[in-house]
Amino acid sequence: MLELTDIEAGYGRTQVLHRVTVPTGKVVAVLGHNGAGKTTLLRLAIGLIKPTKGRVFFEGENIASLAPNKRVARGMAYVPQGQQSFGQLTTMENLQLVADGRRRGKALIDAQLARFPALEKFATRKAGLLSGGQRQQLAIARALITEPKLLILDEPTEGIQPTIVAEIEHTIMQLAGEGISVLLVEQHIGFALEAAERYVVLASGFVTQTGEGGSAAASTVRAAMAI
Amino acid sequence: MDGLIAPLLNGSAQGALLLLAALGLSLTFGQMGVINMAHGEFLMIGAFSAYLVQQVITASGLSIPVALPVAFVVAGLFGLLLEVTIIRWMYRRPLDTLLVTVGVGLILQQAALQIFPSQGVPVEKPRWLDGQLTILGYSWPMRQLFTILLATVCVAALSAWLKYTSFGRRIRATVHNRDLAETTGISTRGIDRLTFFVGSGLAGVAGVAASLIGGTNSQMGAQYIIPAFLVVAAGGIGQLKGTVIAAWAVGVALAFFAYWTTGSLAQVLAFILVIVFLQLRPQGLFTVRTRSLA
Amino acid sequence: MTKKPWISLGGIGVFAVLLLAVAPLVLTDHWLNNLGKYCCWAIAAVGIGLAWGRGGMLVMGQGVFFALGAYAMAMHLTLETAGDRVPGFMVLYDPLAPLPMFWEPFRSAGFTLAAIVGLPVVVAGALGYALFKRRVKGAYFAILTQALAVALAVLISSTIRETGGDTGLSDFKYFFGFVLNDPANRLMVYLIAAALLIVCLLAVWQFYRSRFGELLVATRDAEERVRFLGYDPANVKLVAFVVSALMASIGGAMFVPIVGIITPAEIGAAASILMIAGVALGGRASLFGPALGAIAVGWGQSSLGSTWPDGWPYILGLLFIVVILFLPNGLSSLPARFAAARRKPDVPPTPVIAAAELEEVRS
Amino acid sequence: MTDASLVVTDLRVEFSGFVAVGGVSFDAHPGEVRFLIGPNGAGKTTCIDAITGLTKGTGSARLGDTELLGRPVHKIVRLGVGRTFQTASVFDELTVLQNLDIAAGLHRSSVSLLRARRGVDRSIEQALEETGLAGEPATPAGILSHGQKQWLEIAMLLVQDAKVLLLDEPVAGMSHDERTATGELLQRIAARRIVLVVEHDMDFMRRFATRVTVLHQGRVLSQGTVAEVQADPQVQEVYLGTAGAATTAAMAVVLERED
Amino acid sequence: GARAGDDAAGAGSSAAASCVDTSGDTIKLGFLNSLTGGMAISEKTVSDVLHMAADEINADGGILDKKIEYVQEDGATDWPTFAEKTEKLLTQDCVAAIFGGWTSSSRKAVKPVVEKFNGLFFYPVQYEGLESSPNIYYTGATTNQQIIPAMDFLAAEGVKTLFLAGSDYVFPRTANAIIKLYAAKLGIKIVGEEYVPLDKDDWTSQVAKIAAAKPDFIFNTINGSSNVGFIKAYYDAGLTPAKTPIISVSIAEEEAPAMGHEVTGNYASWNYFQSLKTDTNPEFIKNWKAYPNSSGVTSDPMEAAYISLYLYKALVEAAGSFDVDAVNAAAKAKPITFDAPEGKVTLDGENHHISKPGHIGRINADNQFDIVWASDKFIEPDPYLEGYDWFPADIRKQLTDAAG
Ligand SMILES: Nc1ncnc2c1ncn2[C@@H]1O[C@H](COP(=O)(O)OP(=O)(O)OP(=O)(O)O)[C@@H](O)[C@H]1O
Ligand SMILES: Nc1ncnc2c1ncn2[C@@H]1O[C@H](COP(=O)(O)OP(=O)(O)OP(=O)(O)O)[C@@H](O)[C@H]1O
Ligand SMILES: [Mg+2]
Ligand SMILES: [Mg+2]
Repeated sequence: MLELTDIEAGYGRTQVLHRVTVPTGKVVAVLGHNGAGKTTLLRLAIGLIKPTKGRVFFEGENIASLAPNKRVARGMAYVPQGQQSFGQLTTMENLQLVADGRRRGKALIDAQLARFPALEKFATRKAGLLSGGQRQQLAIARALITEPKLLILDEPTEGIQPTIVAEIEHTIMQLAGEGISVLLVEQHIGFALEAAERYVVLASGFVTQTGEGGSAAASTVRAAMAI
Repeated sequence: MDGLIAPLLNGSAQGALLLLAALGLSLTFGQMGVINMAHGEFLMIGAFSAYLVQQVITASGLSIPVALPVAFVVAGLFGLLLEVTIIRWMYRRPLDTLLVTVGVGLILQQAALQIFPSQGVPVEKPRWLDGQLTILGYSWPMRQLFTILLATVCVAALSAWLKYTSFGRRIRATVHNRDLAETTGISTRGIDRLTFFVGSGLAGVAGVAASLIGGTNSQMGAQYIIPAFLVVAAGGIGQLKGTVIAAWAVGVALAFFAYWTTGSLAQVLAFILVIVFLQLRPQGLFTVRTRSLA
Repeated sequence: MTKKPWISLGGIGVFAVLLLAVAPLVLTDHWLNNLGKYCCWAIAAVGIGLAWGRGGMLVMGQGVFFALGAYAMAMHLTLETAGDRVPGFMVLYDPLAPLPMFWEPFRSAGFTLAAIVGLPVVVAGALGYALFKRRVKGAYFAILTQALAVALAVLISSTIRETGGDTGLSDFKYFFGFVLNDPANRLMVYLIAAALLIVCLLAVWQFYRSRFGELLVATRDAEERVRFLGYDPANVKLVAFVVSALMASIGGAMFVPIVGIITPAEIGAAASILMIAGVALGGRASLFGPALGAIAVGWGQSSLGSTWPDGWPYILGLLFIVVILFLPNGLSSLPARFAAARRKPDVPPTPVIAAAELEEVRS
Repeated sequence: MTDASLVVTDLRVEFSGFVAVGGVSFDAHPGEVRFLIGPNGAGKTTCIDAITGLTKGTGSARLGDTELLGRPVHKIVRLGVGRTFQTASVFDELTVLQNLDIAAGLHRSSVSLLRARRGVDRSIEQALEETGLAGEPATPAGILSHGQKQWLEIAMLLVQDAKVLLLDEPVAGMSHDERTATGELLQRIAARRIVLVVEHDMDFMRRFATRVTVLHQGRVLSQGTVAEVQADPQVQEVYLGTAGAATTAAMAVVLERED
Repeated sequence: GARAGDDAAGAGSSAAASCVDTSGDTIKLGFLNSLTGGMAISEKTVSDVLHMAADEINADGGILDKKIEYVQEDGATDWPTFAEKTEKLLTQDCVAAIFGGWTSSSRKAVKPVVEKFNGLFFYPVQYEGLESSPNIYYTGATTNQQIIPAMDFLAAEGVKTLFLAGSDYVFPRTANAIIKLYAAKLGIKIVGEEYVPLDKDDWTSQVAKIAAAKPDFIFNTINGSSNVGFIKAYYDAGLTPAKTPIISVSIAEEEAPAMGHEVTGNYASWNYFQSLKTDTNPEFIKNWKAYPNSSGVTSDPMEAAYISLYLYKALVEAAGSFDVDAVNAAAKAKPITFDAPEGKVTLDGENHHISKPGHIGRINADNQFDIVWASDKFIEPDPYLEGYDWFPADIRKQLTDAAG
């Protein structure tokens, strides 16, 4: 699906990622401490920053030069870190934004509203006025509406109440089951590994460990990540 | 009584012209956050295109109707050019666009001065705009009515465009958070170009109207830019209805001040008025609530 | 935020020597006089650098404060020249009417000097307080100040008997008792202007390295956040704004004896923007940038303006475009850039400012 | 250093008709790490907003015997009430050190503001140490990672030595060990200060909360020790989750986070 | 340096010794016009016509056998710049004389400088008078050569009520002050007075007032493109030359075209019109039409600029020297006269103005002027209106004192 090979990238003159290769797989978890470079890696995957070196392939095609919106058109979806949504638009407008021009757009929106009741409740409120968690739910809903082939999630459960965390985690499993691939950054190692087919651990921009997912891996990973 | 009606009409006409000038800004400035100081020069471009059209279509009855769309496209294309060459690099620092476009304005002015007769060119008003229409005992100059009509049409068209197509939404999303918009599948570049094209095009239309009211020369743009910005600001950024009301209010205020005081004092008072108003309502007439810091 | 304050202090020293010692020796009277004029703009520019570069307040109406100083000075010199007669330009409109009330106090040199310092402080203080307390910022602030400048220019142009209107005030014979035509005195006037510029530079130098300087930058980047550190951003901005207004006023005051005429054209939109041009060119946030930039623009106007008048607007226009586009931090950022290429990497400036500014423009 | 407590009584916040917080009362004392939990949109952040003067609230919030409500933001801060934000916000342009120095500045005289900074205050060095930012003093805050920013925010509270720390999801996006470190840091701080934490990480709560208040739809749903709160069926219902498809997954998560 | 009261204090006696170089076979002259900014609209052609005159003079031998080598400077519509450039031309380029300026403000900015350095300035535009300087020669009309003839014309037309419309700066204000004085004498009633800033085109509100006042005539001292707005508003308001004609003092062959047909039928008071039948006019027009990037039409300010160079030539040749004092002496010695496109003009050596014929023209369909009135003889320049008893002596005195 998505191949990231020997990636070098950074901001301005700051190099953040060093020869990072992400294993391919249905659900891939990216783990690491603060500042390890996880977000950077995902931003690169969706095209917000360009690699200085390395291969970025999607469905066997080189997409290194594609703009993010083109990548979305090809079936990638991205949920950024930090509850980002369009504050000036209402919750509903946020959803319509992505639904626009899609067949069954309406149905897709309803599906998500059903999944996240809070959004239904505050459909007409400006997203900027929503609570943090509500915004995060909104962000995920936006991503799902695009019916992606690849879902890129940067700490999706951050700031969300446990019941819904469970809901989201459940959803991710479900989607994976339906054959959608997922690139996941998640601090809850347990869940991440449980969901993941493969995982990679980053430390200050270097890959320190990769391996098969599954709860079994937890202990080795913790060891790798222990401060 | 006469001291009320006459200024009211003149004011509405002036307001309409102001509105036309401000309409484009309410897109490029209000929606996109670009402070385009060359907007006045785009207006000038519109006026000159009206003149050029008249060189081809000499029947002035026909030329103006033709000139309107032409001016829209020509000015729009200049705007587009500006966007793709310069503005596109500046979205991350809106205040700087102000300075860059000041430079653009200077260049356009000088170019116009050298290309066209320095004294300016005549834009012949169509005969069907001659004379006045007498409604309820007051004679209303056709030209003023035309300006008002034109403004109304443009506002209607623009608001429809923003309301009934998804563009309005996309523009706002793009401005609010480019990266997020991009990753949401919006072609932010496309949106930018389109918005800027339309915004500048509207300036062109305003130019045609202006060419029928004042002189058509290299300096004409300068006198509209500041008032236009004030109007957009007073209306509340990104608030079309606000812009409309503000423009009308400023126009009428100008007219009344001019009627009761002198032409110069009117300018001053009108400015002061807006400034004081913005003092009282810093966010303009209509405001978007945001959750502070969020 | 100047990394190495003492170096920049040395820089000011060198600058002082150039302006005060070298220039008078090498330049002809004419060019020295012009340099004096540029210095006046530079003084205003230094203030803009403080308010805009560090404070993020794009002050597009510095003409207003430039005017306050300039007209205060001009009124005094006019009266000094006219002696006990009513100034010539007033006679025609109403030969018998006395001097307008507000002119009277400007007979006194002391009052005039006080006004040059006091007026901008009071006006900027009141204006700034009103605007900042109401959280007027970003584009709004820029446009408002610009509008003020335009309004004032129109007002002056239209009050011919009171202010000389669009013709302005000119033809001054004396400067606080010194004969302006005497070359020695002209040199003195120049030296005063140059010295004042140095003083202003020293002032902002201290500002920048002070904690206030950092606080100012913080306020620029995240005004709301500053509140949660227990400061009132309004006050922080107010200080910067008032200081910049004061500098503009001083620049204006010196402009009058040096150039010998002040008119509304020097305070309207165009003039106010030209001041900004210098600052942008030199580097808004740097110490020397604004001053050097202003001098450069002034010089360009004088020399290029005459060798190729038709071309000057193009050059000036391109200047704006190229500098802002490629050197957001002005020419003075060039050395730093080269150095940085080797030094340990840091952030690209643009994305970071973004958020704050965008906020400003939208809200 | 302070024995005054933060007492919130019948706090109400409305937004044009919508009641975000409808009569919430709780108190927090020095020496305890008080948690404020509840579903998304329950009104936790709004409570903090109201206490810190960011949004208008009615009712009362007193620190010792000084009323906080109705004062301008910066005055409240000067009374010793500090907070962090759910979406970390620091001064991107300034270095970590400068960020802290400004935070430390509010007790300085306006004259000393005009003087340059010489050396680094003791308090700042300490804060850097405690928050593990000691390595980064010269880094522009703008390029810190998400979690690093949150630590910087806590550090800023420390140097401005706030009597009350209101922390809105301080460990969001931190790795397990980092959470532990942060939690221990909070416990240390709490010895001498009032610490109020909003969090969704139950594991984190279990390990560091002394007392917990649960909000739901703008009202207090339950109060007490961690055990009590967890046992409360209502809380499980609306927040922790019991019934429904989620259970297994949720439980799995909760369990695995136990260690 | 010198303090007030020292002998140095006597008006700028420290005039630097002129650095004009007359040794070579060329002589440097300075042209000072706004080529950028608002006034470029009007001043560009003046600068062009100056160049043309210089070329002509050079073509037949130059001045005292020295070819003119001109330095063009840009006043940039900024009065301090006019002052700066004047100083530059005099002290850096060492020109023998400077030609140009348009607005009174620009002239007032130049005046102290030329006086200080004892240079020469030739000013080609009609102005409000009440001024004279040993260092300035005025080839445009002063009030008694344009305003007063216009008023006489109105009186002859039997006008009873007059409305004054002008741009808000010194010329219109002063002109109107004088008009009011004279109108009182002529028994013409001033029924209104309106001003609009130079750079504003919208006159609708003011024209509404004019329409309400229903004057017999409108006296228009508006300058620049603001005129276009005025005429269009006038036309819209249903005012017509038949009922409420306008007489302008700043609308000439150059400006009229920009106003299209809407200005047709109104009047203007000038000394020169392109349609004038004189021996030299046809050639002037021919040369101008042939001149590169010419606007094709000639106007009064252009003609005044054109002859200013010839006036200088005549003066220098009379003096036999380029020295300023010599030139001024020659001006006084015997009256200088020569054939200008407007007719045979004579310089008044005392006040440095020239005699001019008064003309009123009416704008026709192709934006040219049909001459409808002419003064019976050339009008002697009288800047301080000494020959007019209705002008209060005390004002005159105060003005001369203030100036002196
Ligand atoms: N805009 C930027 N410019 C320069 N450097 C940056 C920028 N953003 C992040 N960095 C640097 O890149 C490194 C990795 O940041 P990143 O956000 O990818 O970390 P992360 O693994 O996502 O951390 P967290 O778990 O806290 O989100 C950080 O050390 C940070 O300093
Ligand atoms: N300015 C506002 N205008 C209107 N509604 C608002 C505003 N601010 C908050 N709200 C609403 O108030 C409710 C409480 O918001 P709040 O942010 O306090 O929730 P929270 O407890 O912090 O949730 P989370 O855990 O997701 O951060 C939400 O439904 C939100 O939509
Ligand atoms: Mg991250
Ligand atoms: Mg919250």
